Amino acid sequence: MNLSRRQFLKLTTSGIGATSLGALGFAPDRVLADVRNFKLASTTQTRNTCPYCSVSCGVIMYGLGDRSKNAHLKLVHIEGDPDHPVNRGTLCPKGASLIDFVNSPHRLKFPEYRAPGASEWQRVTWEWALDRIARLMKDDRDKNFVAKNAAGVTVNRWTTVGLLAASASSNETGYLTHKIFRSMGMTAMDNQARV
Amino acid sequence: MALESLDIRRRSASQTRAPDVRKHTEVAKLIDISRCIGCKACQAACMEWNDLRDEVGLTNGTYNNPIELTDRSWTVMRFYEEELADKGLQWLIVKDGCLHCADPGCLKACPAPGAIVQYSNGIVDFQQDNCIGCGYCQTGCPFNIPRYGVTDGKAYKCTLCSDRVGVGLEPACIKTCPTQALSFGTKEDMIDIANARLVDLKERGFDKAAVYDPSGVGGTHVVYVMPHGDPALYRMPREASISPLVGLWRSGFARTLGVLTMVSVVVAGFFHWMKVGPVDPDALPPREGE
Amino acid sequence: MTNHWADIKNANVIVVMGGNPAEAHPCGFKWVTEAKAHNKARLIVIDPRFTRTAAVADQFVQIRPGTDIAFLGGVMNYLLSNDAIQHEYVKSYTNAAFIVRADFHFDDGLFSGYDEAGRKYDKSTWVYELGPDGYAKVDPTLQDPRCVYQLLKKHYSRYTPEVVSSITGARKEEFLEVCKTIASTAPADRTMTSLYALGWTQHTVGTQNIRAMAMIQLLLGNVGMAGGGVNALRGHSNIQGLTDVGVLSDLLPGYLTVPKEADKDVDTYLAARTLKPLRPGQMSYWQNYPKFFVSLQKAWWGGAATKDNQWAYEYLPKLDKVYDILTVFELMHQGKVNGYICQGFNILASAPHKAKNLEALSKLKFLVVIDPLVTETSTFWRNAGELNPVDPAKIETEVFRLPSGCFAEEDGSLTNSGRWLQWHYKGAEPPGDAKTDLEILGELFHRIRTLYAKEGGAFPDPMVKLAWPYAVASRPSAEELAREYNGWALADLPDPKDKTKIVVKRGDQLTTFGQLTDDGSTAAGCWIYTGSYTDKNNMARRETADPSGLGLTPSWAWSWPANRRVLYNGASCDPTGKPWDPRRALVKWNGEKWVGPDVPDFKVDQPPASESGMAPFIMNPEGVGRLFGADKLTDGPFPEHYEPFESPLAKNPLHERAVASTNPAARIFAGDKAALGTSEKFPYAATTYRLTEHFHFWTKHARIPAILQPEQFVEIGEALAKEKGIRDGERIRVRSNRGEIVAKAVVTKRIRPLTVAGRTIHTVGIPIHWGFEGLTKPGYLANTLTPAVGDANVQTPEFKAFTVNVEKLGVA
Amino acid sequence: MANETQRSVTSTPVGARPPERAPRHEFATTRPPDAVQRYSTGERLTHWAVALAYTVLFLSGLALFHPFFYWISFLFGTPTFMRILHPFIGVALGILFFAYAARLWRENLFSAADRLWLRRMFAYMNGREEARVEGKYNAGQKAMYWSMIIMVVGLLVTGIFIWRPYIAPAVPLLGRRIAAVIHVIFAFIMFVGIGIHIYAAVWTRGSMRAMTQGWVSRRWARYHHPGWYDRVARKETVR
Repeated sequence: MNLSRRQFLKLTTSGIGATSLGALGFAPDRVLADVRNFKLASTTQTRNTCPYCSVSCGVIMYGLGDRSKNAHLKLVHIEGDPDHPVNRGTLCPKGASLIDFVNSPHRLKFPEYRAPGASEWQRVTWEWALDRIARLMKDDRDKNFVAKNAAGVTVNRWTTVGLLAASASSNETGYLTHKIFRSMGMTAMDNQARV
Repeated sequence: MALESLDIRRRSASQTRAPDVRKHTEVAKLIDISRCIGCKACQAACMEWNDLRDEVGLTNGTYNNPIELTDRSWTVMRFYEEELADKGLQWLIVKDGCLHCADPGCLKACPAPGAIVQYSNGIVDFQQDNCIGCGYCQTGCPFNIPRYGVTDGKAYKCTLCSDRVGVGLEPACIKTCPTQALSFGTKEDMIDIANARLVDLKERGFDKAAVYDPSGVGGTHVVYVMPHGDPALYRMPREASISPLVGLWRSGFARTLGVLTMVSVVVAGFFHWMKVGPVDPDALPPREGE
Repeated sequence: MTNHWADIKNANVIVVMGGNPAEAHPCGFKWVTEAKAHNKARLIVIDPRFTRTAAVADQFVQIRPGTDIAFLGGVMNYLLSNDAIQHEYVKSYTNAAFIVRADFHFDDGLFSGYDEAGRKYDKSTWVYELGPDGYAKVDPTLQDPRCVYQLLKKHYSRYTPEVVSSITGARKEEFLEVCKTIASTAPADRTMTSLYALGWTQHTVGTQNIRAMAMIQLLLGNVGMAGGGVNALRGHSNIQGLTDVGVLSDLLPGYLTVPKEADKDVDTYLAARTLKPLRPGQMSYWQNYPKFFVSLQKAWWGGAATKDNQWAYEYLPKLDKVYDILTVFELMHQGKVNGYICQGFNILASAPHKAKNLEALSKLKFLVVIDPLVTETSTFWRNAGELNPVDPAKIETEVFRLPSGCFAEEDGSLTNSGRWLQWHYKGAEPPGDAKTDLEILGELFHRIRTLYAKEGGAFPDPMVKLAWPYAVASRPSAEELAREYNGWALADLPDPKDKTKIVVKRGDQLTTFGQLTDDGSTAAGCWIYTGSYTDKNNMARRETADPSGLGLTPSWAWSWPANRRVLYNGASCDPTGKPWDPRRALVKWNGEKWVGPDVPDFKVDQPPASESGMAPFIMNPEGVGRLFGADKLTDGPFPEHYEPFESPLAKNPLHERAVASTNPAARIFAGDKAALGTSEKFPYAATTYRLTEHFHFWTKHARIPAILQPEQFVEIGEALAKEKGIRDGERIRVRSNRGEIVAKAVVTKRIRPLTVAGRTIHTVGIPIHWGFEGLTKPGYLANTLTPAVGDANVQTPEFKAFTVNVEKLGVA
Repeated sequence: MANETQRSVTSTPVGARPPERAPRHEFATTRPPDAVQRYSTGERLTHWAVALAYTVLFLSGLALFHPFFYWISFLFGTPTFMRILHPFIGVALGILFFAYAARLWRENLFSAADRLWLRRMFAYMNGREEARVEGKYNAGQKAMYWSMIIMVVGLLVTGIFIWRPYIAPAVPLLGRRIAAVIHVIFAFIMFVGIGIHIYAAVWTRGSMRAMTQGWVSRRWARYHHPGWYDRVARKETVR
């Protein structure tokens, strides 16, 4: 092929032109929009129940990771369980933002102790905290346990240490709580139902 | 005919049509104000799904919070106490947010190609990657919806959860609504449901109940059932349409006229040159006294 | 709930009073919307405020806080004087025909037997006239002046529309409109459901508020019906479950009760609780009490509970009084409580009278807080300026804060207010070093038990011998505990009809509480939960089928008792066993046995009332619903209007007697009485409540709810605001005799001034959700204002009606 | 020496050299010795700064106006940067333009003679002789001057109204809508004006040089602006 110098220049300039036009955005419009990635694509799903009011809506929790050993499962999203006969997938504003409770910056992460008169928490170990609580409880019970009342009737009660049970802990926790503390003879035991 | 189609029908600042030979079913969100309890679950679900967290603000003496739409609050509930002559005290609760107009003013006003798209199913979506933050969508919108990111300067609004709809799920607000004040489906079905609601409302004495689907913007893909009928009570425009000012400036006609003006200046100059040629006193023979 | 959430859709009329489900239970409220949409149901809201529930109501009536009984008494008067009752139901299924003892009377606010010094009643006259056969006398014609029906009519004849309007502030026409709508459900094919929550319970007349509605529902024949019932919405996710497993001072699991000092041995204890039928042919289910009790003792103490040691009866404490929260805080305030364990309960904010709570907690030697979140209780010693003005240096309490996992980080079940036990699964690990509640309990108990085993001490047996059949002693699993409360056979259980057959093999899980025995051959930790965990975990079932279309979904989770979805459903049939309304057929008698989509609340092979004389309220010894409450409550067999302990009125308009102005049987401690304010200094009625955006003191730690409702406010009506020159968003100070809070004002049309006893009364609304911890803007704990006096029967504090004064502070 | 003479009559203190510098005439230049100084270096610099700013504004405005020209935005790096840049350049143009225009207003006041010029303008454009111009600027240039002032003020004000994120949020929507429309209309009028301006400069040979190098030939001066030339020649202050 014989190209005159003039022809050659023409070709190359148009080539350059085409390339730079492409760079300048003259390329054909992209037809597809960039939709945000569907964020639940490979999450782990777990069924649970909303812990707030007593409607007890079913929820599905979506966790990052596939439960493999090295993946630390972190919940990233919670939404209503569409199968649940009461909420049918719906959630109220509190339920719809459950993830912010689970991942709240105010979640407690380690045991703490506040000494008498102190104005700060100090971080302690579970061992230390539980040992000390057990000791305080036993000492108080040993000291204040009422085996018989004034009339001589066996009453076996302990009234000087009290317990408030949660309103959102499971039946199993509630049952175990009751079993444990009633076995100590505790009477000052209540839950949020009273309030 | 899939509802989840994200094929593009319209694209901002684009000259030629996107391929749209396929016909797609249009979707719509129905907001039935008569069933709304103002619980703000939709707001919460919207923030949760879209990973938005607005400022913890202040209260202004109403239940509105956040007080206004923001770049991180794509929907808010507005509360109005109205003493109506025939109905007594009414607490009107309006879910504010994008109406996904069939003829979107934002898209019309947007100068950045592909920053605003309208999918075949009717959803109008902002593509922040393409957004240049000019603010024109705000002037284009008849409902004052788009808001700008404080940090990134990009425009944001309700996407109707296009990412969820794209995989066949309903938007987050729809799913969460406890009282079915929100529903989602084809526009046709939503209009049918809305009309059925009017029958029930009229039976309960809401004689003026009406469906809000403003034709000025070609209808919307968010449709309201208004038990008291008059949109003004709910602080919505009675006649919603793209401002003629915006039309004036962003229409194809105006654009063409602008370009033609420019071209004609160039052409006129060219022809004048050809006809008259340049004036060059230096080319004149020297005059006396020079 | 007698019924359940989805059942609300079956109602024709829904009365929301003492609750605000659109805000506090939005997803349950869905079923109200459904009833309206598909059943043309009418929603009536009666409340001191125009709430978000009222926003979608067909009828709304504003009343003064604490006047519910006046309103409901007026409704009863309307129903009785207009004869708008379900006659056959009332005759057959209520105690309308029962004859009351002749010396029972009511006079100027007091029932017979009042002891003013002790502030309590001798209830011996509040009983039925018994015949020589030991059964209660009845007059089926309802004509006897001593029959319940006539007494009822007489009692409520005083509650005329004018009186109702004058006490409650409701407009007379509005009240009558509501009566008309309620009366429309008297026909057998129409039902009304009542939805209430803490708006009724948190009063000194809380129990009677609920009773008043229960009586209306009995008169209308709506109890036991689909779309009927008296439905406690309940405030917390597992408040039902924790009550079911009995974590209350005076309860044992399954509504068994803790022995009192008078119950000197197990026989005395059981005899007082094994109720004999009051009518011939009647079944009284509590006759099985010994079976439930012995099975519980076997679950708790296993082999250590034997017939010979009275089933370890001595291992249980005996009560000298009920140690409810108000009592415990009073004792704590007196320095008589040394240690306190808060297992996820923000008591500083939840018990009334914050200043007193602060002083009380400061007197503790140690406080243990187990919680997933920061609570004000755990930091009660922290100085937060005006919001918590304390000096940490002066507080000698040792405080332990133990981080627990939350719902998402554990397996287990929760019981909703519809009595469904639903199993949930762990989806993540607790953050940091946090441990699950079961782990914390297991570890703590393991230590205490070891200490007792090693050192001995005061009566170690109940702890040392506590049955502990868990694979990992320091960490019982949720499944193990669920199996335990469900119960298992300790020996082969023969079929009672054919002793050669074995129904349950030794070691197998029980399937129904009907299998429980009182001879120690069964163990079950909570009899009403028997059936929840059989050979499989029934609480985890998730079949959505609803064959009846009534929303029963019988194979979704498991509901107590016996997976029954509607309590008293035997009453949904007429005395011949035919459903009152075939569209609402829950059960029916097919000639041989009871069948139907729900589990019959009746002896399954027992013919209906017309043949056998057995009436459907089998938990009552009389077999019928109680219009006359007999001696079951401390403050009277009929609900009577008493003013709140703090009332804007100096005197109860119904009674002349001063002692009968407020509930004469309600207990109040001297210090708490002294802390009550007068109507002159605190002229405005006040009430506290939740908002939909928040859950108690909990979601203020969650970002989104904090965004949705960020800052503390108080609601006042436009009239009061105008009087005080207060505008929207301005800061105001709200004072009661116990303290003051400062908050922004929401000036609203939704609280109008009421005309009460000829005076204008303003109401002040105080949402509760703020505190000095949280992601929301810091605020005051609302209980800074509330009085420490509780319901006469269950001591629920009167958070819903007290008095305050309001002053303007201006723009912040 | 004519050059030196001419220098001294132009009112350009900017162009004044310190006396100790070497004399200019030894420098080889295309400038004829008898050239007339029309625009000082300062004027020319300002003019071209304004012109550059205008070019940037025009191109970026064009890119925002019509999608066909959106590719221009990539010349600025990214469209977003272009959008951010545009209003800043606009303000810069405003400052430069007014600094420039403030010194010229007297020379652009219309005089009686301008009427004749305007009447004969089209004839002139068609190749007839130009009516005599008395001042430094002819009536067409004066009209351009005043229209540019209106356009720049208009564009600046409306532009500021729609300036995100600084000003626009405080302007009501209607105001922003009106501002946007006016901005566009003015931009086109301005384009037409600038187009005429550029074409006129090209058409009247020597004008470009005047604005690039500052001088015009005597003939040019005498032909186009005889009044001005006379006064320059008479060393009068030119107004």
